[in-house]
Amino acid sequence: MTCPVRQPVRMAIFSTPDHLPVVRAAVEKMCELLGFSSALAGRVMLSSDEALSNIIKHAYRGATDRPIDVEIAPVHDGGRDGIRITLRDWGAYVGREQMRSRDLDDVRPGGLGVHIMCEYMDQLDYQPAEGGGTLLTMVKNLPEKKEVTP
Amino acid sequence: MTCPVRQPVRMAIFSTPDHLPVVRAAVEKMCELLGFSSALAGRVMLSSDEALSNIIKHAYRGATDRPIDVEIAPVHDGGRDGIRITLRDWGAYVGREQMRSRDLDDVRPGGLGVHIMCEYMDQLDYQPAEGGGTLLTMVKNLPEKKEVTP
Amino acid sequence: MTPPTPDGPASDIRRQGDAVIIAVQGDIDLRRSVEFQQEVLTVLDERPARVVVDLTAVPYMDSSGVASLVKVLSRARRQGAKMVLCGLNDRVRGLFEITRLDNVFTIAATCEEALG
Amino acid sequence: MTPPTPDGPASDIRRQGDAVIIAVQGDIDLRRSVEFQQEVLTVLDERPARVVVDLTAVPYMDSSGVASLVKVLSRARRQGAKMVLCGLNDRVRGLFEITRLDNVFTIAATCEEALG
Ligand SMILES: Nc1ncnc2c1ncn2[C@@H]1O[C@H](COP(=O)(O)OP(=O)(O)O)[C@@H](O)[C@H]1O
Ligand SMILES: Nc1ncnc2c1ncn2[C@@H]1O[C@H](COP(=O)(O)OP(=O)(O)O)[C@@H](O)[C@H]1O
Repeated sequence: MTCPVRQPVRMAIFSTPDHLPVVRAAVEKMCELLGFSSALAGRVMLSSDEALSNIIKHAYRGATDRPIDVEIAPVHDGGRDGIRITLRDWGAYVGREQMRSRDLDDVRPGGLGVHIMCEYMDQLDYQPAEGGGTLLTMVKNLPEKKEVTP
Repeated sequence: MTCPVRQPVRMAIFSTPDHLPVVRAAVEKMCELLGFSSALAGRVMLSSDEALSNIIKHAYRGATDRPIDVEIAPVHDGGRDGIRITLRDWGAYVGREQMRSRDLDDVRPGGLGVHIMCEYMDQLDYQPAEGGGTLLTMVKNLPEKKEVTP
Repeated sequence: MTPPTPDGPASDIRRQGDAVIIAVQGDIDLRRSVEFQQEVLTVLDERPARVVVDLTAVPYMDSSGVASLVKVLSRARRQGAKMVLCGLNDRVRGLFEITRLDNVFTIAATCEEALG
Repeated sequence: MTPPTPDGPASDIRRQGDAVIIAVQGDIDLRRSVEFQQEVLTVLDERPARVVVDLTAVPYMDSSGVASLVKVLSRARRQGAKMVLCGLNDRVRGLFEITRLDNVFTIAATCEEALG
């Protein structure tokens, strides 16, 4: 019987949109290994992609050669299993307050990423990182386990 | 028009079989972004997986908590595009000579990994790494480009 | 002119009656959304009565893809063209729901219906 | 007994005439091959005349999966059981070719043929 994954995978990428599909593939696979449904895996994948896109667009203002560290970690919090995605950049720190998701009734392009992450993830936390930049931590838990009849 | 990927992606994993599917997903996606056919991407994916399995089984003798560094890099060598996979472990260095692939006519389990990597990759190079362990570099080039009629 | 890159766009454009159908292929993310938007805007330049954006071969879309479609929609409305989306997989449909744009866009249940 | 893990094996075993068909699901790699081998060996314990290993739902296999199958094949031969593989995708078939085991194993073109 295969065991659940326990150790984190780390990735070091550049702030280029070219690397986004590679991170998405890794996040999706980790979700699958942890037992996330395809629908839920899609939400985690989208949320981490939105966060990475924001780092590229805002923290690094479109520069494509800056570093981003990604950690994809299984978590076991209070009996529930889940996934934690940690993103570290070396751009300007902007607090969570500054990232208001806009009024959705006002239909216009942009301003949807933060809203998506808030809706789809269970935890979303922006902190100034030691040595500069931002540490973003996102957690998604698996739904409560149902009783398993062997 | 999307541009070809130029920068490398790095991953830091543990020597657990649990991390193999995550690396495979990342390698496959990078191959796809670089324009490898699905068949060729499958060969690169299998070769890097065999190399990682060997590190876990042989260099680390089955220990699941040791580090492995993976670099997945686009290469442009003499006009031909390709992918380079670099694997670094901190296990005992064993030269390439010691890794004879066995006589395939002798049907028995095991001893196929090195043969697969040699057949499928264009370059396969084992070097002692600075600070201990092994640096394995594998390269696969894209087939010669055909003339493109726009 | 630079030759198309291996992973370049492969939107397929065909005409049927008063409609132009643009079938997009591949993920629409930050890497691809600007170019995707340009493709659909170019189609709108022909001033068709209807534009059908077929997303059947789009496994993944992010908010930048949605933003591109919002821009395209407002241009379509300005010039009096009808715009319909079809072929959304469950994840892409979910994205329109979470951004509450599922009622702003016309999303057809099937691509046949979109053309009907 | 521990409950099955989310990504645990899901081999489906059914009987048809003198054959046992074992339909494996998921990648067969270093993570999974030992357990996969055990699954098929357990089926062989029933001493069926034929074992069909259906790989239709196996997107990926590595040399450890092949090694498991070699072990299973030699056990099948020892006890006089026929063993047939079916449902190999192009990549998995390529693996048998590159390891020159495509002529050692009986590989059916289709799973229907394997049962015929
Ligand atoms: N990583 C970040 N660094 C700096 N500012 C950010 C970051 N992420 C988001 N923001 C700010 O929050 C706003 C809302 O972000 P978002 O909802 O993703 O929409 P969009 O990126 O389309 O503007 C952005 O316009 C930006 O001002
Ligand atoms: N990374 C490695 N470190 C040490 N020894 C290795 C390594 N990779 C391969 N070998 C040696 O080469 C042999 C052949 O490897 P391989 O063809 O992959 O078959 P297998 O792993 O099934 O034995 C192994 O049995 C091992 O002795």
